Amino acid sequence: MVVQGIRKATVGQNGVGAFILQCKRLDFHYCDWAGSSKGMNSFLKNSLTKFAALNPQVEITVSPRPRRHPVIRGTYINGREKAICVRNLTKEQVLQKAELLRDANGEKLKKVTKPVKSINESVRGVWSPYHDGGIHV
Amino acid sequence: MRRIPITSRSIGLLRPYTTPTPYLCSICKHQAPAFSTSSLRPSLDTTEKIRRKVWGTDEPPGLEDPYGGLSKFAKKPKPTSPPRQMTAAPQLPPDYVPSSTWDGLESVGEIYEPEYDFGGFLPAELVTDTDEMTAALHRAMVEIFALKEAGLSLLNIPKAVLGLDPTHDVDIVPSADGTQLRFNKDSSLAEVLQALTRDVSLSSVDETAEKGAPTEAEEDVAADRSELDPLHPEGNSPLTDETAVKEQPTESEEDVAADRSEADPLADSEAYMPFEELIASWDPSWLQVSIEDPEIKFAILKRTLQLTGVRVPDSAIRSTRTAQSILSHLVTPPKPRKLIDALEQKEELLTLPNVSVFAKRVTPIHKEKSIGRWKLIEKELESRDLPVTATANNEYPEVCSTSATLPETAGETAFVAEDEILIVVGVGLWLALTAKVVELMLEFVPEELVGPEMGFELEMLR
Amino acid sequence: MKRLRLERWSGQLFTARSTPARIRPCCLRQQQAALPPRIRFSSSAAVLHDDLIMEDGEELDEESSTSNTNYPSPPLEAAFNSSKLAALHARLNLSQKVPLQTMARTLVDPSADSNADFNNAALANLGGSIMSYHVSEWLLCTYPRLPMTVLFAAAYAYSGPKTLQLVGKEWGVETAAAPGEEVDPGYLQFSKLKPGQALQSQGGSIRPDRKSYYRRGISSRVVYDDEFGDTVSKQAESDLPLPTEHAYASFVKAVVGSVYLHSGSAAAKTFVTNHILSRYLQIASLFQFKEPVRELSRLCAREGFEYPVARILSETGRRSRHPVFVVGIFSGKDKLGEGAGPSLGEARTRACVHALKAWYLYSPGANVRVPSEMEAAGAKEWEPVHIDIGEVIH
Amino acid sequence: MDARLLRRPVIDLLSGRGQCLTSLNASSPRHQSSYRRTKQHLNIKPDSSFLISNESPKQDHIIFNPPSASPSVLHTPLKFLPKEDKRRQLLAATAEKLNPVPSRLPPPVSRKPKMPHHHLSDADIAEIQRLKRDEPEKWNNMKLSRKFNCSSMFISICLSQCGYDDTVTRKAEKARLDGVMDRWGPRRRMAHEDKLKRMEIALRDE
Repeated sequence: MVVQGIRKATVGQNGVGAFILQCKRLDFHYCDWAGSSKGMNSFLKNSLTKFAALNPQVEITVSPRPRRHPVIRGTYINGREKAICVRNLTKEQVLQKAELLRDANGEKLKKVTKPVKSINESVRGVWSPYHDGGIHV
Repeated sequence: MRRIPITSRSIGLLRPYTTPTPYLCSICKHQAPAFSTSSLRPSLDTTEKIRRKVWGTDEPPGLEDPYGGLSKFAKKPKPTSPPRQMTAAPQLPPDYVPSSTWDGLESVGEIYEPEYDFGGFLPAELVTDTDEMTAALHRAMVEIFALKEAGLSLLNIPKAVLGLDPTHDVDIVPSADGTQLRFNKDSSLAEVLQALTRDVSLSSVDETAEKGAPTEAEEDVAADRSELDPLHPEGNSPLTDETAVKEQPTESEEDVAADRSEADPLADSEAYMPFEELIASWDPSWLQVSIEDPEIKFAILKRTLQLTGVRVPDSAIRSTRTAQSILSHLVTPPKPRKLIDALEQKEELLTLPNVSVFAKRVTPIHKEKSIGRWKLIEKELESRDLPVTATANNEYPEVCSTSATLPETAGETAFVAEDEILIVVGVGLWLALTAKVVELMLEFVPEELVGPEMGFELEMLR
Repeated sequence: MKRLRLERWSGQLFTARSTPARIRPCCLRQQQAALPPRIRFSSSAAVLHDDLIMEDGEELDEESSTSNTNYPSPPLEAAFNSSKLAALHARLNLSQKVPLQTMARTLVDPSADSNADFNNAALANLGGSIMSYHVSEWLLCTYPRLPMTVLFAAAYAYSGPKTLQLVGKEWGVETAAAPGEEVDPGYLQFSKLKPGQALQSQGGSIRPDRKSYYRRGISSRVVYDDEFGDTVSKQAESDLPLPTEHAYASFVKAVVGSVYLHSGSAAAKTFVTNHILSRYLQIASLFQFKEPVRELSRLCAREGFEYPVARILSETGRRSRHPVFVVGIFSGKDKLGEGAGPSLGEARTRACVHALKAWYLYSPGANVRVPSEMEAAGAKEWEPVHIDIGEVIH
Repeated sequence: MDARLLRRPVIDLLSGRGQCLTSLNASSPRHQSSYRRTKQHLNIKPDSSFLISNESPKQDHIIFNPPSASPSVLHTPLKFLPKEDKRRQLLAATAEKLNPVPSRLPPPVSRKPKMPHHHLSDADIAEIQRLKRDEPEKWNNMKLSRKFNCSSMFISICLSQCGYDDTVTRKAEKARLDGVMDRWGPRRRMAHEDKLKRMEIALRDE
């Protein structure tokens, strides 16, 4: 056998071909009694239907968490979780937080300095001093 | 700057040491010097002081007040009232006897009297059932349209809800020239009107009051009825029956009883019909009947209020145009107490496939169950004779040799493996240690520290 | 957990399940419309049973109902109560034609439920064939000169179990700790290998030449082995515990199979293109050469090119500690490849590797037509793609 | 477009930013320790092909500025393209203009004169084998190749069938080489291992 093949695995490029939303689950926890859940409860009553219908790819669970502040918890495909406490927020603010969690990718927040990140090979190659025509001394 | 306490001031040394000083708090000591060097002077007001200083004498010339006269801030003398004239007591009539009870006295203020009792025009119990509400609205509409068809004033709506409902078999049909009533075999316009007017007659007279003899108004109504007869001859017989019964000037009790007894046979045929079937028997187009006419709308709403006790909000009245819209305001469900009750009513939310709503808190056990690990945990716990949940079983598991020493009052459970020994440390506190550890411990613990509480188990160990 | 069940559960579901023959309806062709409305609150089976007693007001036989809860995989109707499953369905952007029961079935491995009517073995078989067909036709048309070993490696890189595990995880599918009836159907269910447990032998391969002295050449791999050049185990379906990557692989394959069954071959092809072929791979990094200099000279001899000569293009620091030589391989006056190295020998080797890769990685273009495009209605006439005579043998 | 091409170098020169021209010769007294200095230093003069000259075309045109990098393996050489490929004509047309065939090829790596091929008869081969059989100690591969004017590779192929069992010789040779390697110090050993590793990497082209 002359040439051997090296076994590797392909790397996913989300958005090239298919796009998978990175937020896979949103848990809405509320309390029936506490006043800090007022906006959350109003959100669940009025806006959740539209929000859930617009985002069918996110699993949405609603469950009470008595005597605690209301929380939205997002679970992401990379295995991490993000939780936002929405105490004393209004319905619209809760919706904003839910959209924030939906649009997040689950990574830790970090500063993005370069606008484009790519794993593709450079089209022009890596610069080499031996291919520049050379400097003739 | 720190103040020197008054006791350590030099002036304080002047005081004889022998005089015992009463205890004073520090604030009082500072505020009230124990020894004063200033002589006592008569108190003068500021103006007077300044005036004396300005003039340099104790008797300055001029007026006390330089602007003359009395200041308007000065206290004016109170007008003296003339001395009260003493008048002689009026002469009582000779036959005056003070009353000892309050009978016959004029009453002032709120005193309960049956005649002042306000009887509301709403029924005591609100109608909550949707179907019953629908039926009531239908009845109200039939009655109002019947009055209109007969050309009677809509003010003739009876005040009280009385009698049976003769409108079960009437359909309301919207037509081009207005709304029409279609009477089926068990009903007639006259019957409806008769029921209405009877209600009028009944309600015009107070229920508590005697209504034995027919009043003038009732006779008028009867005359009205007789005018209507030729239009609907088939409604004659119950009408005559009715008047015949009514015109008997018997005792009120009998009248009422007769009224009720008459209601029964009619009610028998229809009251047992469930509201669902009743509503289903009507032409569904009655809900689309237009009630644009404000007079009719008001009358219908009023009558419905009487029948059901449910009030349509004023803000909603303007926008209602059909019976359907009135109904939608009438049958609004009660406000849910818990969020889960509210979510239960939202069909579109529950039918979304990606939404799951839990009524109770989701515990770790539920999570373990949903990924299938709980059965493994349960098996492992049971194989070790451990309780599955905290509240599952409160019995003590088999403890090798020290089970007798377990405190009886403790509500918790102690788990001791076979090679371990239980040591009671205090009340409700124990340690399960292996024998080796205990031996090691005993080596390092001096004998005198092993108290009686602890020595019990330690002795057993040895 | 209290279970709010708005729909009326009739006892027939339970009676149907209590039949001793374990007959459950096959879900493959069932349509969604025929099933009860999806209203879910929770999916714990035990509580479901409690509520059944309370709502129906009838006393279910405790003994019989518990004896019937031993199904190895969740029941079909649980698929409608799982929001996880529905979210997965929507996340993959599947057509509504693919029902949720099929989706639930793709997540049940044969090692979890050995009943072939309820596991994904058949779907995975079908989907695996479709996926490997599309991957291999794309590879063969795009890189027609790939050596067979590299072709196997590329197919493995695109549709091997390791990649499919990554795909499944990137779809947000998690594994259930242990399969069972009470498990949410949105989890991948298979029986896991215990730590330290060795892989069970699969009972030998299907190759006729099992003796060790037979040479397992590349041509025989094409005939006897699977799409990655590995031997196919004799025991087709086994319910033994298996590694996670194989469970994920059969799940992804089963999804492709279900898309093919319910939406047709065009949808399946689009699905494979979007989720499998769109992934990034540098095929140039899959080559491991042994004797590139000799291989290149054999190639030039075969193709009738002039004998390849290594020539120094540039150099620096020949007498220093870190010299760099740039060597080009010339066949006649044409440069075939070049490489830089710290010695002339290494630079020449690199140049030969470069030239060989340039030969093997010839591509007629990224958007070359593949045979399956002819299945579409109104497709243009087929133009034959470039077919190479094969790799260099020396 | 043209104006912009012209503007930048001119402005650079006028604004005194053309220090890149001098920076190659003059040693900078300071390190390029700030972002601005680094950027300024890297602000080099554009390639001459970007500049407008009298010869540059007046219409829309493509500026071809090949990268100063080793060529990619995905750029198939003209010689390797199959006959029916459409790029063949395009490349052939541009190659003439861009890479004119050099009149003088670069020097080859090995300047050794090539051995003649296929000039030995069967009798010669039999003679080689006989010599090795008779006097294996005297006739080693190098001597034989010099005598018959062929490559030592060819000699080794011939001798593989001569019937002489060379396992003992091989073993002894290997033992000698191992002895030499055992005498190596750590630096040489490491250098040798690194060389082997580099060759492995070169075969994988990493």
